[in-house]
Order: sequence, then structure tokens, then C-alpha cells
Amino acid sequence: MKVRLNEAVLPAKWEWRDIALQYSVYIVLAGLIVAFSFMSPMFLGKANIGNFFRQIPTVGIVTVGVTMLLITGKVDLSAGSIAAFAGTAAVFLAVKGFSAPVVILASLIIGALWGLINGFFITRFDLDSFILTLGTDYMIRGILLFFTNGIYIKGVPDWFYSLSNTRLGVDFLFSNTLVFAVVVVVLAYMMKNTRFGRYCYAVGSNPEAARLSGIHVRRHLVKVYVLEGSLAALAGLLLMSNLNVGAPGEAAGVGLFALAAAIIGGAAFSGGIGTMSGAVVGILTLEVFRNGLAVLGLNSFIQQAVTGAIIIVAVVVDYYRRRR
Amino acid sequence: MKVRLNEAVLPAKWEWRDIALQYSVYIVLAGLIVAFSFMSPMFLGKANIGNFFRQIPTVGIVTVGVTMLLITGKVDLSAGSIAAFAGTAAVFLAVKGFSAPVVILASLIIGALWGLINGFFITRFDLDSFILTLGTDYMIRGILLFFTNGIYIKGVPDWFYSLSNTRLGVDFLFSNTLVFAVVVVVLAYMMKNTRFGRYCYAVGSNPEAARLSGIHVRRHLVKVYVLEGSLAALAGLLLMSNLNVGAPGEAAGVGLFALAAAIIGGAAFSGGIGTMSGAVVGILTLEVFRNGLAVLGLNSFIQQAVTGAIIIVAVVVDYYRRRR
Amino acid sequence: MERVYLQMKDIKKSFPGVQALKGVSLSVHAGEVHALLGENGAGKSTMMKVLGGIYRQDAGELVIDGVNCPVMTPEQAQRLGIGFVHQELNLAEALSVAENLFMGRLPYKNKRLGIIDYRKLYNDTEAILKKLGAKAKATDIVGNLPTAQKQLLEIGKAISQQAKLIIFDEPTTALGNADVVLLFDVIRALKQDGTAIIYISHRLKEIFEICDRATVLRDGQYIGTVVMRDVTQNTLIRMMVGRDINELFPKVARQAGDLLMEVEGLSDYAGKVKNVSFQVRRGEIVGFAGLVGSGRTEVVRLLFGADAILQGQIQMNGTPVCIREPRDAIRQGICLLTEDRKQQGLSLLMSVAENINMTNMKNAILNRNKLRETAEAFVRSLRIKTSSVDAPAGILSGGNQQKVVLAKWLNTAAELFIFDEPTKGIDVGAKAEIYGIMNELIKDNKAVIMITSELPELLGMADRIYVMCEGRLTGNLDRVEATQEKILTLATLGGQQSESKAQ
Amino acid sequence: AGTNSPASGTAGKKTLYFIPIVDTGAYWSPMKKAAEDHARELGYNLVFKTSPPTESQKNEKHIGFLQEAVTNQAAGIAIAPMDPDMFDRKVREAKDAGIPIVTFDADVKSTENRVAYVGTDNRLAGEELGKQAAEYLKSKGITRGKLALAAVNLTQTTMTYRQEGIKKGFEAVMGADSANFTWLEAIQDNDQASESKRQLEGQITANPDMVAVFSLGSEGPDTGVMEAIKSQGKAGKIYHFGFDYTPTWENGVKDGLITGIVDQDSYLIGKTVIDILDKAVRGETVKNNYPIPVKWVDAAQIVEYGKIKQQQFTTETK
Ligand SMILES: Nc1ncnc2c1ncn2[C@@H]1O[C@H](COP(=O)(O)OP(=O)(O)OP(=O)(O)O)[C@@H](O)[C@H]1O
Ligand SMILES: Nc1ncnc2c1ncn2[C@@H]1O[C@H](COP(=O)(O)OP(=O)(O)OP(=O)(O)O)[C@@H](O)[C@H]1O
Ligand SMILES: O[C@@H]1[C@@H](O)[C@H](O)OC[C@H]1O
Ligand SMILES: [Mg+2]
Ligand SMILES: [Mg+2]
Repeated sequence: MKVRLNEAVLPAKWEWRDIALQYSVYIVLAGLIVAFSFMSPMFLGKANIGNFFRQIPTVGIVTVGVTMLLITGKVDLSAGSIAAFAGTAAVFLAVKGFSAPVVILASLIIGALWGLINGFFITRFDLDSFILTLGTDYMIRGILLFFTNGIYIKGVPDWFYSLSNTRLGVDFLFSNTLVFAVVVVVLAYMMKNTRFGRYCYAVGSNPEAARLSGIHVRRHLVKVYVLEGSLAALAGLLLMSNLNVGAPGEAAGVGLFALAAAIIGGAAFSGGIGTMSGAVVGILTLEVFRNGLAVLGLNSFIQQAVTGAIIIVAVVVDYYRRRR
Repeated sequence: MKVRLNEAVLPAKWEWRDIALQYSVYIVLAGLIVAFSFMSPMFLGKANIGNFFRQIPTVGIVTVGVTMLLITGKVDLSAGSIAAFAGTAAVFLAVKGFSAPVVILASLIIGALWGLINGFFITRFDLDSFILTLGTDYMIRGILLFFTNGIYIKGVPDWFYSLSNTRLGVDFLFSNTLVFAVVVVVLAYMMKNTRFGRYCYAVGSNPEAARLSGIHVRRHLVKVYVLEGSLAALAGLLLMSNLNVGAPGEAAGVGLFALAAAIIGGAAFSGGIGTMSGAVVGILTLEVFRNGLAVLGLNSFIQQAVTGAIIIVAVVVDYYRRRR
Repeated sequence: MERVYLQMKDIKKSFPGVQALKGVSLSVHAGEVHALLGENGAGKSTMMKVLGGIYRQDAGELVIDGVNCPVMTPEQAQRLGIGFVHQELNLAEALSVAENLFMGRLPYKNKRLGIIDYRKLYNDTEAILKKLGAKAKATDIVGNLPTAQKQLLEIGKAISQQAKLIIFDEPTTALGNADVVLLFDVIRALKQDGTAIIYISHRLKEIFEICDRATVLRDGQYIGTVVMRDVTQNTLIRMMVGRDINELFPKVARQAGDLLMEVEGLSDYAGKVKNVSFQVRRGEIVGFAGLVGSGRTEVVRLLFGADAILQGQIQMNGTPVCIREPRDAIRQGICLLTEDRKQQGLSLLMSVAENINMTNMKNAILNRNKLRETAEAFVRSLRIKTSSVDAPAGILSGGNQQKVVLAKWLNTAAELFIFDEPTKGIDVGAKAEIYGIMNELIKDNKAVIMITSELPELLGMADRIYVMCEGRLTGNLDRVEATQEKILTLATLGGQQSESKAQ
Repeated sequence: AGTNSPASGTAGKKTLYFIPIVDTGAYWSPMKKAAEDHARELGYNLVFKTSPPTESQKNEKHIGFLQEAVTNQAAGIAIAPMDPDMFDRKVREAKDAGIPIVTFDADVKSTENRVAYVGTDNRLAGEELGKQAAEYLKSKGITRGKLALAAVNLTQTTMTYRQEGIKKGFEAVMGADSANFTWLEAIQDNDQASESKRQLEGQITANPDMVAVFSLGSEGPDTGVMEAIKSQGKAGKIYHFGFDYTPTWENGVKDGLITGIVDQDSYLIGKTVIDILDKAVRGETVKNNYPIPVKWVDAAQIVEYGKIKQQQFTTETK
């Protein structure tokens, strides 16, 4: 999967690249919205928009985290398990009576620690991130299920439920959406305008050149994993708050889905390429689609099939974008 | 994801450590077998060995197919869905009364066709194989579930059951194991001694150089996907024969697992590297391990966690092998 | 002999923002070695990629052996017998030497099933390797070979295809002198067989040695075609650069200042550097000479923290320093321009501006305007040819990429500049500019270590020359006493027997 | 884990194989405890075999467990077949080998090959739930509207039977009015609460006339359905009928997110399985079928009911 850095890889019209990058995905997104609103009058109703905004933060936060990682040239298949682990741990602590700041901090730290473990192994032993995080995915989930015996933790205090579910003035804006929006804005700024962000691109684009430019590549990678792990934890926290339980089996497959969204949004496995705004459009596209299908009340299996189809369509559209 | 070849210059003296590392996967495998047979007398018992050999073909055949693909520089996450689709279709046809050769051929062709679709999209639109096959995985599975309504197909004729379950002289050797062995031998020969096999390595190692050598890279990739799809179909056929029903939800996640096995066996995401014998040892290692844990009767969640751990251990051992 | 084999007429090709070829013609005879000359970015590689079918021309005609080929593809080019030795290596690293040479044309025991005849494959390979004088064996994995051997393989690939026209795009940048001699023998033999050869190089000495005629490009424009016998070096340079370059090596001699770096008993893990000790003073250019593979690159990689040190001590300004990572070295004011700019020097996908600023992001929050201004200043002062500082570094021509790497380090507070093959693939004009920059650096009381395989350059620019052989230092020559012969003797002496002579 | 090896210092004891689908969760955990407790009392060596819920070759593995029991000449086997056809042949082979087999949780196709089935009749259990739901809606004066259903996995035979049963029971009680009800597409969530929540939220939005939801299988759909009703502000407007007790129900009792459940007495199933197997091993005659009836538990009683139920949970796996 390594991309060779010869001329053929470089886009022909680099000036239009940034614009074109988001343009085509926007078209798909806009097309979907129009199509669904014709098919169901409910689709653009207040109720559904409210639902949509409350459903997106979990997978959305994982997606931006994973995108940052992809830009740095790595993947994390364990993101879903980290989210479940940190979220369930938070519920456990909340039920035990710990205060909100303690619980939130502990949960983020747990996510960061799993990220640290991923980052440590990958950099210390020069491992392929795909296979290592496949391993930690099994491991983290297994440990979580073992400790909880696979049973939901209930008896969540009210404040925990409010984390995700506090209404913000209007009917369709809730606290978890706000958290997601803040995360996106902060991360987009970071990737563009800070050294940390530019180092991500440099490391992803050519790790050896980055190292020889004085970037501590390993340490940077570990930092990125730690941040991505905390973001996954944040996602898990909001998810469990939304579900009002500690659900150890939850968020399975979210990591792969986020990866698909990131790539539809223009990031590349080869690293060095991608933007936060692209990632957000990518996940919006996938989620608008799934939401529309749910509103239409399609057969579960057909929903699965067309979700696959939309992934394919999105990457094919992306091909024409790249070729332009 | 790049493999460092520079350091791998052959040492003047072969010290035992080098040899140990060279054959590290074999040693891990042998160690596991010894350890488990000490821990449980059942492990090397006839019953367990019989089970082991009857369970390995499904995932084993997918693994060698995926390894061939990895060597060519591509992945297929839809392998499990292709297996389920082709296997279930075979059951459907068998139940409808078609004869054995027709059913088997049809099933292999169905697998080949899905492979063709994967290969076509990837080469025609220059898509990342990871994301495309993630899409087709959803799609193939969704279509299969929709058509069967997710319900098992029953009433399998006796000849179909015998495909996998014909006893070959001894108690622990059955026809599906034989099929697997034949596939491995043929594929190993092909990869080593034929144009087709060497083209796989050439394309995987440097597609641009391969193209400039006059290899029709796209066409070759499509061929490899077609063959891999048929192998997945074969695996699905043997699986359904083993289960004695057409089970549309079956073999989920087999593709990822096969990928892990291939990489533990020495193949690399970057393409151009890997062997069939390595792949077989990789899958044997993972399966011996999981089998051993089951024999020991460990909590199933702990089994999941340590399966993750063994994946990690295997790639770390591989790190020392590479570093030699 | 005078049969025209290739004719390219009025070729035009533009990329977004650049017209790389503005109507260039080229005509090559069978049995001729034809040089294609021009500054970095003049359009030489682009012209050849049009010929190889890698790019499609916007306008212009291609006639090969009398056949008009309006649309070229790589497959067709191969069928027409066009062999390509690319500027960048393009090998399947995971495969054996034999397979790389014969991929696409493997010998078969059974053609239909494609069962490979390994015995014949290896025999054929050994024959070609012998012809090339390559040390590699047929079964060696290419990824494990040194660069020079890989470069020979690229050449072998073209030869083994029985090509009628072979394009050599800067084939000698990674070759040592001995290998160059071998290569020229091979080229002469090809010429004897009536093969047409296009030869691209920035080393004028080679051009005069091996070429019959030369076509010169400047800024994508056709300047003219000359017969080598009839021109002088200066005429050629004027055609290429559009002005005279008075002095090829504008050496400014200076009094060496304080001791900047002192190295004692340096060795590495791979055994490529053995007990190396030397000194560098402020205000001097210290050259490192040696054959390719003598370990010069390895020494400077140790100094820079790019590889791990097994033994030895490094002092900067009189105090011992600990260098584990490049960032430690950078903090000590050491920088390294690597010999391989694509793999190690640049992030090809990132913009010119970002590459230039990568070494100098002091603040966590970036001021984008400032970064841009910095980059633009360097683009101006180094005359980097790019349509904008936002262009990805990967689309620049080789020489301009090298300048970007240089800018990256000039943009730091470095005191010791290590240049590993700094003029690799760089045109004469730019070379002079780089020498000028070196002079500026030592004038600022900084120091330069220069590794180069071009002896004239070394003799022209270095104040002192250390010679290496098989990982050991075998000599330390002063500017006045150094000659080509002395250097070559020291460089070829066995490491062991010459140990006593070092320093 | 001393119970896992027939040879672990239990010489002379007869070996029973016990093969449930998984060994975790509110349904399976009490069953495991019951089987272990009871086998110990009766002096058997119990070999417990199962695989992780995420196992990608689960069916093949479980067929293998059965094969292993036969090869090792177990005294008796208890298995929860994941499908009636899939395990049919192996069960016959066990019978041919002279080993008595008891099926539980689900049955095999050729019932003559096993000595008895212990457990819920999934069609009848579904019917019970359907009837209770219809009674309840009637009592609230609801005679029309949309009905939804969420399950972990719609492909499992037990789930298919339950679905059939629910519809049948519902229609039986509703009578002519059942024509006024529309069943929406069933939701499958693979035990991801957020998935059933998301899907049901979509269906609630699109169908303001939804009156009832059924959830089957596990805590995933149970929670997903409760939370969807809550987020859409439909508590007390959409009635929720569940299958199987889990402590998670307590989350919804106060807010009216659960109306009532039918529960399988899994502890009793586990105990009965061992009892019957013991009888069969000793050559006593046993009945062909030991239906363990499900019990209707109204929301108001769930907490009390749970107190008894939770005593049966095993923590042995830790
Ligand atoms: N793919 C591309 N996209 C955009 N511009 C390109 C591309 N390839 C080449 N160029 C531009 O075309 C011009 C000619 O480049 P070319 O590589 O042909 O130069 P060259 O003569 O081979 O130089 P050098 O001696 O440095 O190798 C340069 O300005 C270069 O930046
Ligand atoms: N084992 C190897 N695998 C790949 N590349 C290698 C290997 N050994 C050396 N090289 C490369 O071959 C080239 C020359 O060899 P080496 O570095 O050993 O000698 P050197 O002293 O740097 O040569 P020079 O005298 O030209 O600087 C360098 O580009 C180096 O990176
Ligand atoms: O009987 C059930 C079983 O078949 C399912 O798999 O899990 C929960 C139980 O309701
Ligand atoms: Mg060039
Ligand atoms: Mg060198």
C-alpha cells in the first residue's frame, strides 16, 4: 500500500486541488440531501435534523481523530474499542459516585493510555499500524468484556446523561453536537496553523525526510496516537451518555467506518494528504445517507448493501476528482 | 509501511540467533504446540487434532488467497462476504437439485465474478483496494442477506455434505483438509515457478517498473482478484458443506483475520514480499493458539483478548527477525 | 552511420503553470551518442518522457526509424526498442537481480503455462552482469544492493532488451570513477552495434568524452545542435546558461579559524565506519574523497545522528556533545544535505514553502504569512525555478529540488554544513551558485564538510581533503599538496595497510 | 477452570459436555451457573465449551465441540444448536455413537436423534409476548398504528421463530383490528445499541403513528429501543415489549421506557438440562420435551423480579 513518490502520484492540477477536494464530495452530499428530501417529507423535518445532529458526534469525533492519524501515515483499527473501553470505564466511575470532572478526566486519560500503547508498540518495534491496532482492538475489547462480563453497567447519574443530552436553546442542538463542533474547529486550526499539525503532514508525507529535518518522528507519532486515543475516549463518553448505560460491546466497527469516511473526505493511506473539513464532509455524506435510509425505513440488509454502494460511488467520484 | 531492505544484508556467519529469528514464526508455532500439550492432555488428543484439521481449511484457503493478493500489493476485506455469498449460492443450487459439478463450478464462478468486480473497480478507477473492498464487503453481504432474508437455507443433499466431510482413511483427515493441502501446494508452486507468480511479486514490489517491463499490470491485478475470489468461493463451499446449511451471515471477519495471518507469516502491506509457506505457518500459529485457549476452557472474552495479544507478540517477534 | 533513427519535431508540452517544452526538435542517428543538455528545469527529462510515452505531447511529431508515432505509450516505446535508464531508480526491490533484468521477458520451460526456466534465466543474467562488470549475482535481492549496483542494473535492463535507442538520463550521478569507465565501455560497444544513444548529464567532462553531438535546451526552448568536436566547453555553457560563467570553481581561500568540530575514534554498528578521527575549523571547506562505498556518507550520517554511533566522541566548540537523533545535531548547529533528496531530503507532496520551513518552526502556532515570506525570499535568492512557493516540491526539476533542500538548511542557525554530493544532478550554472553559497558560509565564519565523487570539484573547492577507503581514513591532504593521483592512490589502498598513514 | 478437562483429577467421574452459544450475559450466565452447580451435586465432571461472541468461525467451532465430545466418548452431551439443520448430522452421529444428547435453547431438526429438548418454545414464547402486547394496547384503547421490532440478529432461527410467534399472538388477540396495524421493517443491530437507537429514531420520525416496539435478543436492542423512545419524547406513547430479563430494564422502568417483558427462566433451563441428561445417562426414560415456559413480567414488577434473578448470575468467569 505504499505509494511511490514519483511524478505519477502528484495531481496534475495542483492549484485546484484544495477546492476540488471538497467540491466533489459536497456534490454527492448535496445530491443525497435533495434526493432524500424528495423521497420523504420527514427528512428535512426538525425532528430528523435534531436526531441527525445527535447521532453524528460519536462517529464524527472518531473520524477526525482517525483522519489526523491518516495524515500522519498511520491507522487505528482499535478506535472503536478504545471508545467503548473509556466510555464504559467512565460509566463505572460515575456509578461509583465520582464527580464529573474526575470521571471525564479519567476517561480521557484511559483513552490516551491506550493510544500511548498503540503508539509505543508501533514506533518502538517499527510495526505496521494496521496489524498492530487489529491486535490491540481484539485485546482492548476482550479485556473490557472480561471485566464487565459483557453486561451493561446501569444506574448512571443524571449529570452523566446531560453530557450529551443538554438542549442548547433550539430543539435540534444538543451538547454533544456542540462538543463535536468544537473538536472539529480546534483540530482544523491545529492541523493548519500549528507546528504540531504541520509535523503531522511532514511525518506522513516522508518520515525519513522529517526525521532528518530534526523532527522527532517517533515521539510525534506517539503524541498523535495519544491525542487520537483521547478523542476516541471523548467519543465513547458522549456515546455512553447518549445510551445512558455503560455498554462494553458498543462502537464495534466504528474505526473502520471512520476510516472509510476519512478517505471519502480526501485523506490517503499513503499519508501526508487530507483535511479536517474533508473528513467532516466525508462522515456527513455517509451519515446523511444512513440516516436517510433509516427514515425511509428500508430493510436492514438493503441498508447495508447500499451503504457499501455509496462508499464505492464516493471513491469513484473521488477518482474523477483526482483526474480532473 | 515500508520494509527496510537495507539492513537485511546477509551476515557472514550464521549464528544460532540469526537462524532462530529467521525461523521465528516456526519457533513460535512449535513453542505454542509444546506449551499447550503440557497444559492440557486433550490438546494433542485425537479429538482435538481432528477438529483442528477440519476447521482450518476455510480460513486457511482465504489466507493463502489473501497472501497472494498482498504480495501483489493489494488487500481484500470482502473475502469473507464472497465466501459466504458463493457458499450460500452453492447450497441454494444444490437444494434446487443441480448436480455436484454444476454447483461447484457455479460457486467458483460467482466468487470469480465478485473478484472481477473488485479488480475492475480498483484498476479502472485507480482506487485504494482497502476502501473499495470495504465497500464491496458491505455490499456483497447486504445483497446476500437481502436475498435470503438472512435465513439459513436448508435441505442440503448428502453429496454436498460429503464435500468437506469425507473421511480419508484416518480419523483426523477429512476431504476439506486435503483440498486445502492441494490448494497450498499448487499455489506455492505457482508463486515460485510460474510467470503468473513472479508477476505478482513484480507488480507488488514496484508497479511502475513492472509496467515499464511490459507487464500489463492492470490485467494482472484483475486476474489475481479473480483467482482470489474463486479461492474465497472454494472456502465458502467447504464451510457450508461443513455446516450443512447455507448460512448467509457466516464468515464475517474472516478477511481481516486472514490478513493478520498473512502478515504474521511474513507478507507485507507494501507488496512484493511473502510466501505461501509463511502464510500457512501464520494461520497455523493463530489457529493453534486459539484452539489451545479453547481447549484450556478459558473465558471466551479472555480468549479474545489473548488472541489480540498473540497478534501483537507475533509482529514484535517479526520485528526482531527483520532487524537481525 | 548517418541513418536518422529518431526525429522529434517541434515538441510542445505544458504543465499547469509551466510550459516545459516550447517547440523542441531533436534528431538522433543510429550509432551515435547524442547529448541532451540544458540547465535544471530546461525540459530534458520531460522531452525524454514524451519519447518514452510517459507524457503525451501537446503538439509536435515523433518519427522513429521512419515510422510516424503520433501517440506513444510505454508499451509501444518498448516494442519500438526504446530503452530507458531513468534519472530515478525504478526497480522491483523485492525481486532478484535476474528477475529485474528479465521481467516481462522471462525464459520459460513451458511458455503457455509460464513455467520459468530458472537455469537459463540465471545463465543469461550472469552473461549480462559480466558485460556490465557488475559485482552483483543473479540471485541477489535488488533491495540489498548498493546504489551503484542498482544503477548498473538499470543500464543492464536497457541493454538486455536489445534496445535500438537507449536513453541515459544522468546515469553517472551514483557511479564512482571506475564504474563510469565501465559504463563508457558498454556505451561504446553499443554504439559499435549501431544503437542510437541519448545521453543526459550535467558533467561536461563526460559529454566531451563520450558524445558525438549535442542538442541544447534552455527554458524549454530549442537552442541548437552542435558537433562535439567543433565546440569548446565555454560555447556549450553559453548555449545552456545564456551567459558566460567565468570561473567554474570560484574558490575563495581563507585563513582557517577556531576549531569547530573534533571527532575521535568514530565507529558505527554496521562496520562501515572504523575508528575515524578528524577535525573541522571555522572558515574552511573540508572535503571527503573516496570511492563510492568507502563510507563517507556513513561518517556524516553518524555526525548528524541519522545512524547510531557505536564508539567515538564528537566535540563541538571544544565541548563533547551527545548526538542521538538528527534533532540533537541540529541543536548543535550541524546540518546535513543528504545525497538522496527524494527519499531523504524532501517531502515531495508538501509545498516548496513548507519544505523550506520544516527545519525552522520555532513557535507552536505558525504565522503563515511569515513562513511564506521566508520561502519567497529563498526562492528569489537561490533562483529556485517554481511557479509558486505553494507548488508541491515533487514537480520541480531535480536541480531545483536540490536548491529547496539547501534553502531548508540555510533557514536555520547551522554552523557546520555537511553537503553530501551537493551538485548531484545540478547544472553548471547552479553548481557555480552552490559554490558561491559555500563561500558565503565560510566567510560568515561557518564551516563546510563536502563529500563529492567529482574530483575536479573537490580539488577546486576544498581547503583540506580527507580520503577514505573501506571505512577508514587513509589520508589528510592539504589544498596545495592534493592531486587527483594522490587521492586515487589513498582511496584505493587497502584500509588495513594504510592505517599508519592516516593523519 | 478445573471443570474443563475430563482427566483433571476426577478419575472415575463421568463426563458431560455442556455447549451453550456463549457463556456471558444476563441470559447465559445463570444457565452456566445452574449447569455447573447441578453437575457438581450429581457427581459429574462437566466439560464446558463455548467461543467468543465475535468468533468468525463460530458455527464450525461449535460443530467441532460436538465432534470432540463424541470422539472423547462423553457420557452425555448438552448443546444449544445455533440452527436446527446445521447440527442435525452431528447429533445423529452422537446418537449412533450411543451418547445421549439433550438440546437446549433451540432444537435440532430430526428430534428423534436427541433424547430431549429443554427450554423455551420460541414460537410459543413469541406468541405470549405478542398476546400480552395486544392486550396491553387494547387496554389503552389503541386499535391502529405502526409496530416496530429490533433484534440483535435476524438471521438466527430462534429470532425468526420469535418474530413469527409475536405476530401470530398479536393477531390472535387483536382480532379484526389487527388489519389496522402495520409492521415496519425489522431492525438488526448486531448488538450495537447505538445502531438500533439510530434506526428506530428514523422510523419514529417517519412514522408518528408508531404505537409499539418489540426488542429481542440482548441488551443492545433493549437499550437502543429505550433510549430512542426517550430521545424522541415518546415515553408513554410508544409501548415497548421486551424478551428476556436483563438488569438494564431497570433504567427504563421509572420513565416508562419499558412496558413489559417475557422472560425465559434460564437458571431452570440449565438445571433441567443436567437433570435430564443425568437421567438419560442412567438409562431412565425421559420425556421428549421439557418446555420451560416464559414468564410475563410487567414493568412495575421488573425490579423485584430482578432481585431474585440476579442471585443466579455467576461471577465464576472472573
Ligand atoms: N509533472 C509535472 N508537473 C508540473 N511541472 C512539471 C512536471 N514535470 C516537470 N515539470 C516542470 O517542467 C520543467 C522541465 O522539467 P524537467 O524535469 O524536464 O527538467 P530537466 O531538464 O530534466 O531538469 P534536471 O536537469 O534538473 O533534471 C520544470 O520547470 C519542471 O518544474
Ligand atoms: N545495504 C544497502 N542497501 C541499500 N543502499 C545502500 C546499502 N549500502 C549502501 N547503500 C547506498 O549506496 C550508496 C553508496 O554506498 P555507501 O553509502 O556505502 O558508500 P558511501 O561512502 O556513502 O559512498 P560515497 O563515497 O558515494 O559517499 C549510498 O547511497 C548508500 O545509501
Ligand atoms: O434464547 C436466546 C438466544 O438464542 C440468543 O442467542 O441470546 C439470548 C436468548 O434470548
Ligand atoms: Mg531531469
Ligand atoms: Mg554516499
